[in-house]
Amino acid sequence: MADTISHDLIIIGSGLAGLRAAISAASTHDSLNIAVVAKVQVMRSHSVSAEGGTAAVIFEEEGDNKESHIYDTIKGSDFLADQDVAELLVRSMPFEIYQLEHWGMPWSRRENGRIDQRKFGGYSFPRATYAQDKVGFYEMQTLYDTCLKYDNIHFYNEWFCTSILSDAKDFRGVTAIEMKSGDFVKFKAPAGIICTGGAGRIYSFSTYAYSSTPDGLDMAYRAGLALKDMEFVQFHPTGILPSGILITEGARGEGGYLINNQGERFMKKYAPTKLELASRDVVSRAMMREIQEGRGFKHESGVDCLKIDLSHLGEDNIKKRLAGIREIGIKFSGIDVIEEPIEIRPVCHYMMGGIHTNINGATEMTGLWAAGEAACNSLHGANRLGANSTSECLVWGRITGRLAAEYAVDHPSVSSISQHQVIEEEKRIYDGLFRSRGQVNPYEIRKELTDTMDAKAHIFRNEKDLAEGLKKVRHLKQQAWKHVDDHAKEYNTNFINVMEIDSMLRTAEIVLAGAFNRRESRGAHARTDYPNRDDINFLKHTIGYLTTQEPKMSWHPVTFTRYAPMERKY
Amino acid sequence: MKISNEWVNNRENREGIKGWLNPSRYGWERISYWFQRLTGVFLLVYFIGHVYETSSLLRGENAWNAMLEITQTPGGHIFLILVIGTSTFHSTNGIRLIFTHGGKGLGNPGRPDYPYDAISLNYRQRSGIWVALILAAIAMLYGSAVLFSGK
Amino acid sequence: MMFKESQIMKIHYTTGLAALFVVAVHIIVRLMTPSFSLSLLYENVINNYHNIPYSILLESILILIAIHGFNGLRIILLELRQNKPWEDGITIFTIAATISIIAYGTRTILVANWLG
Amino acid sequence: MNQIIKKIRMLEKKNNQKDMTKINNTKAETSRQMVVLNVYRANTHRNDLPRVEKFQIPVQRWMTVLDALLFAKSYLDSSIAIRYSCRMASCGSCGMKINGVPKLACYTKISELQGNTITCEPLSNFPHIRDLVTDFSQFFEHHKEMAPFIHNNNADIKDENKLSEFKQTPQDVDNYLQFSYCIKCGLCYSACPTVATDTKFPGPQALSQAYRYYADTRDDLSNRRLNAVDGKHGIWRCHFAGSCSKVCPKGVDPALGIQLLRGHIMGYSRNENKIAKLRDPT
Ligand SMILES: Cc1cc2nc3c(=O)[nH]c(=O)nc-3n(C[C@H](O)[C@H](O)[C@H](O)COP(=O)(O)OP(=O)(O)OC[C@H]3O[C@@H](n4cnc5c(N)ncnc54)[C@H](O)[C@@H]3O)c2cc1C
Ligand code: HEM
Ligand code: SF4
Ligand code: F3S
Ligand code: FES
Repeated sequence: MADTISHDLIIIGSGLAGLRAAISAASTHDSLNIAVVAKVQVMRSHSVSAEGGTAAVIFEEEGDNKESHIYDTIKGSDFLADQDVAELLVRSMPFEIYQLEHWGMPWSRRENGRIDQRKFGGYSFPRATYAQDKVGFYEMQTLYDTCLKYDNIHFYNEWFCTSILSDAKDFRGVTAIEMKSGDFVKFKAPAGIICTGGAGRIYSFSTYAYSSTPDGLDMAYRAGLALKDMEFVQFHPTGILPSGILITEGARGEGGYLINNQGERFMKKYAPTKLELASRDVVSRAMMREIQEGRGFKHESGVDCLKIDLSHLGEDNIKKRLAGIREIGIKFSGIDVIEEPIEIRPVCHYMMGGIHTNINGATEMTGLWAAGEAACNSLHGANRLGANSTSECLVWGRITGRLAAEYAVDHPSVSSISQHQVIEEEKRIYDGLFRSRGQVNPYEIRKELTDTMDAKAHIFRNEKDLAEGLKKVRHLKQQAWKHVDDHAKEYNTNFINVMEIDSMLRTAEIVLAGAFNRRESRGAHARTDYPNRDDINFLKHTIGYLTTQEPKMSWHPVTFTRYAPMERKY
Repeated sequence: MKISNEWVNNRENREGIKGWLNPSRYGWERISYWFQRLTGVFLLVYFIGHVYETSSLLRGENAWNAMLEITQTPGGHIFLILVIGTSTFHSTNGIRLIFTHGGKGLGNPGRPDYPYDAISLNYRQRSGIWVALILAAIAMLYGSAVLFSGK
Repeated sequence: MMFKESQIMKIHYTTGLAALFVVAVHIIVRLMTPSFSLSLLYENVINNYHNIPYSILLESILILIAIHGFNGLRIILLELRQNKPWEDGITIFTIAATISIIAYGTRTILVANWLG
Repeated sequence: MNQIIKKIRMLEKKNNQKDMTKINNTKAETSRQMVVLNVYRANTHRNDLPRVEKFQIPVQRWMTVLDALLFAKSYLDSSIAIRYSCRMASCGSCGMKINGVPKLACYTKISELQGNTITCEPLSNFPHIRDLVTDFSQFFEHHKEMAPFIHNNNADIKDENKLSEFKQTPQDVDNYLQFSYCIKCGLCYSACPTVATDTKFPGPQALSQAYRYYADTRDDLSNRRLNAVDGKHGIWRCHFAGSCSKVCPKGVDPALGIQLLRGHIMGYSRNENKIAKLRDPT
């Protein structure tokens, strides 16, 4: 029988959200015994790849104001954001910037010693706080290092969580596999926070780390929790070919041009005032139009693309503010952005949807919270603004960390966990996957799945594609692919991959189902067969629950405070 | 926590002495490190031998001359030339190291540009190592001139 | 602990530099004697020892190099293996070896000085 | 707009003329169709005897060693154990010895390597787990021993209504910024000759982090940081072999950090009062 590890609070995932939550919980109560469990070594989470900036209003004396940040966020979301949530983000953010600064964050500075900010898409004021172009990396490092100050935070490096244990609707813990030894164990805790990040690896061409698979979302989904707004997948305008590695929006924030094969800054046709700095959905759609209308370049890998030109920014500026981009260009594309434009193409970048939570990050399960990209507290609505996501991770990391810590103090010991659930889970993963006898190579299935998503649920969608996509995914689920070739216990990444693929299939299905049901175009979700926004029928969130058959879909209202929906123009 | 820590520790996988003895993969500073160590130990051995050698003075002229015999052979000469060379290298390079170990002559930290060539491994260090090697060679040439002609 | 490692290393560097200096003087003195092989004659050598400043020079070379050299050896041995008996052993060995070689060399200098 | 067209045309021409092997201006590239990938295989827990397995990998110009390994894992032998995540040299997962030298797999293009065989082995100086995967616990422990965080009574903001930052000019930042590039990939630790035998030596990564926080004007632990590394197996066991800086993929230059920190211990470099001031909140 699986060993049990007890903690007061267990945080699953160690990205920005997870680490921020850990610090927040640890400083709420120093007697709390906190576990941070992640399937990678904790400081290697996907958040290290974030490049461009973190949004916050800190220069009110220079004309910025919180009201404007709130409105920009809501407008960016195509009015699907919960407005009280956007307000909470904006009001909490300045604190986070300064707190990180006090913990050692190397923010880029102005000559007078103050923190600097840069322009970002969709904002009416330059408010992306940055540290060169390695913002996420430095934030992760600062938070990780600060965590080391607290003796009551225990890191579990490379422990893969497989399921949530619950008692009726109360959180009890999780089951996990220690990758190093292959042992299956259960974690027992009265409180938990899911911070497992995004799921962008369900697309082939994606900016995400390989570890960004939806197993965290799927865990919640299997535990009976709802996934919300999953059809909203953000495509970032500038990913390099063929790897999909990101060129940050900061590159356009600093003044980069997008050009087509006529050498034209085509964005002036689509967003005359903001040009390249319109919100991402707008820019990505414009780019796909250009490509579809034959004004794209051909990359040597055979894919159509456009280019981003930074050469006019000057060597000094690039080396100082976009050094990482230059490095990526030279290394992965063979192009020095100081000298010539670099080939780029819209690329899967962010999941607006996630585990359904309320404004405080609480899920439908008592004792369980969710924060960061895995959660959908409806901050981003139908489209996230760049630099708002790291902000979200920080703010809700802090909020959920504190709330979960307080809850854990009030509910010290957990009554025993249901053995039945543990045995069921063991059956699911060991009998169902590990010892299963499929013939099809799971990696082929993964490739087919991600290619299907790229083809059928990309920037422009339509009923036919989505229906075909759904059919294809359901077909893939049925295929005899479930098996693990690697029979060793220790560090079995093959087994982990197969569990990830299992979760990817279920998550892809709900993305497609949500997109199929939403017969309108809103934010990142653009239906060619329903090109307009339809506030009468669809100004509401999609909700999906797992059933043994198809996902059960329903709707959830949007919270409004002060801002009435209106047409979006950039 | 203590689920499976014991077994991994039983194989440290340290490179061990091999790591000291194979300086070829990492550039000149690594070779300098290896050479400084080698010459240091060599000189220490020589030094102990030398103190013993001089002590033969006390056992009278014959003992002294017997000792001298050993060094007056071609083999002994080559050994002495090696001592001259190694001590020259060790001292010259040693002076460079005394500076660099205190961070002098390395340059200031800043924002390295891709491709990142470490500034601490700059031309000054490399020329320092070369100077030490060349001085050692000159000293050895001079030494052999004296030794092999002095007879 | 008696010394901080930084203090030991400062001693290491100073003894190294000082040794270089005195060895240089030693060699220059040697070079001033007419011929190399002549300088090694028993009488000449013994005579040198009668020269008090020169004996002091030799003694300081002895002390400096002994300290520097055995501390160097200590460093290497410390890096080789890490456990308490070994490390304590090294400390004792280093001190003992330094003292003995100094004592042994000093004996030569003193006795040679006294030798006719 | 015409200017841009001209520029692009010009560049395209230039590109076409460029020899394919010269596209990467830092290192010569070689192009081939197939390479042989030698992968070190062993499961230390099972006491497996180490063996080397060969895989034939079709290559494309942009392929990295990580791509090649993942190709092998997906289609040739799915039991290869390997650690990876970001594939863009920012997470630090994929350190391994490639042709004998510690490198990041995702940051080493096949075209940069000479010859038709590529050999991948686990990092040395880390306890081995399986195949290319090693155990980083001790390495992280060393990092933690350096107290790698800002120590300052004002580090936690107490009055949320009076928000303000410590003032640091860009020059102040540059003093430590380089050392905070570190992605904890462990390549330096694997290359250092002292780490090869000294199990208590913190290693270049940890020591350079000690300098990173020492040099940060927001930190007030100054002398205590110096004393903390001044032990028998501390900073003095670095002999400036420089291998750490040689292999570091991120330009951290740990050797520089270590020597600078030592300069402060020896008193070569003055430790003037450097604590940054909080800006007056307005
Ligand atoms: C290339 C790129 C650049 C970006 N740039 C910006 C930017 O400039 N500004 C901005 O605001 N946002 C940016 N974003 C978005 C932002 O980085 C992410 O949304 C954010 O980092 C997500 O953080 P997180 O803490 O929610 O999750 P992550 O950092 O993704 O962490 C997820 C964690 O969960 C763990 N985990 C997952 N599954 C399991 C499991 N089954 N068991 C155990 N652990 C598990 C993982 O190991 C990991 O530790 C960018 C995103 C990308 C892809
Ligand atoms: C002539 C007699 C000398 C002997 C027997 C001797 C011996 C040694 C030994 C055994 C080492 C250890 C090697 C190591 O740590 O890697 C060493 C290191 C060193 N020596 Fe010498 N040495 C001598 C002269 C000198 C001189 C004249 C100098 C300088 C002017 C010098 C400077 C150094 C330095 C800087 C080190 C390096 C210490 C380190 O790497 O931490 N030595 N020496
Ligand atoms: S200093 Fe460089 S080589 Fe060492 S761990 Fe950090 S990034 Fe890696
Ligand atoms: S390789 Fe090791 S010896 Fe010093 S300079 Fe780097 S830490
Ligand atoms: S995979 Fe992240 S550094 Fe290579």
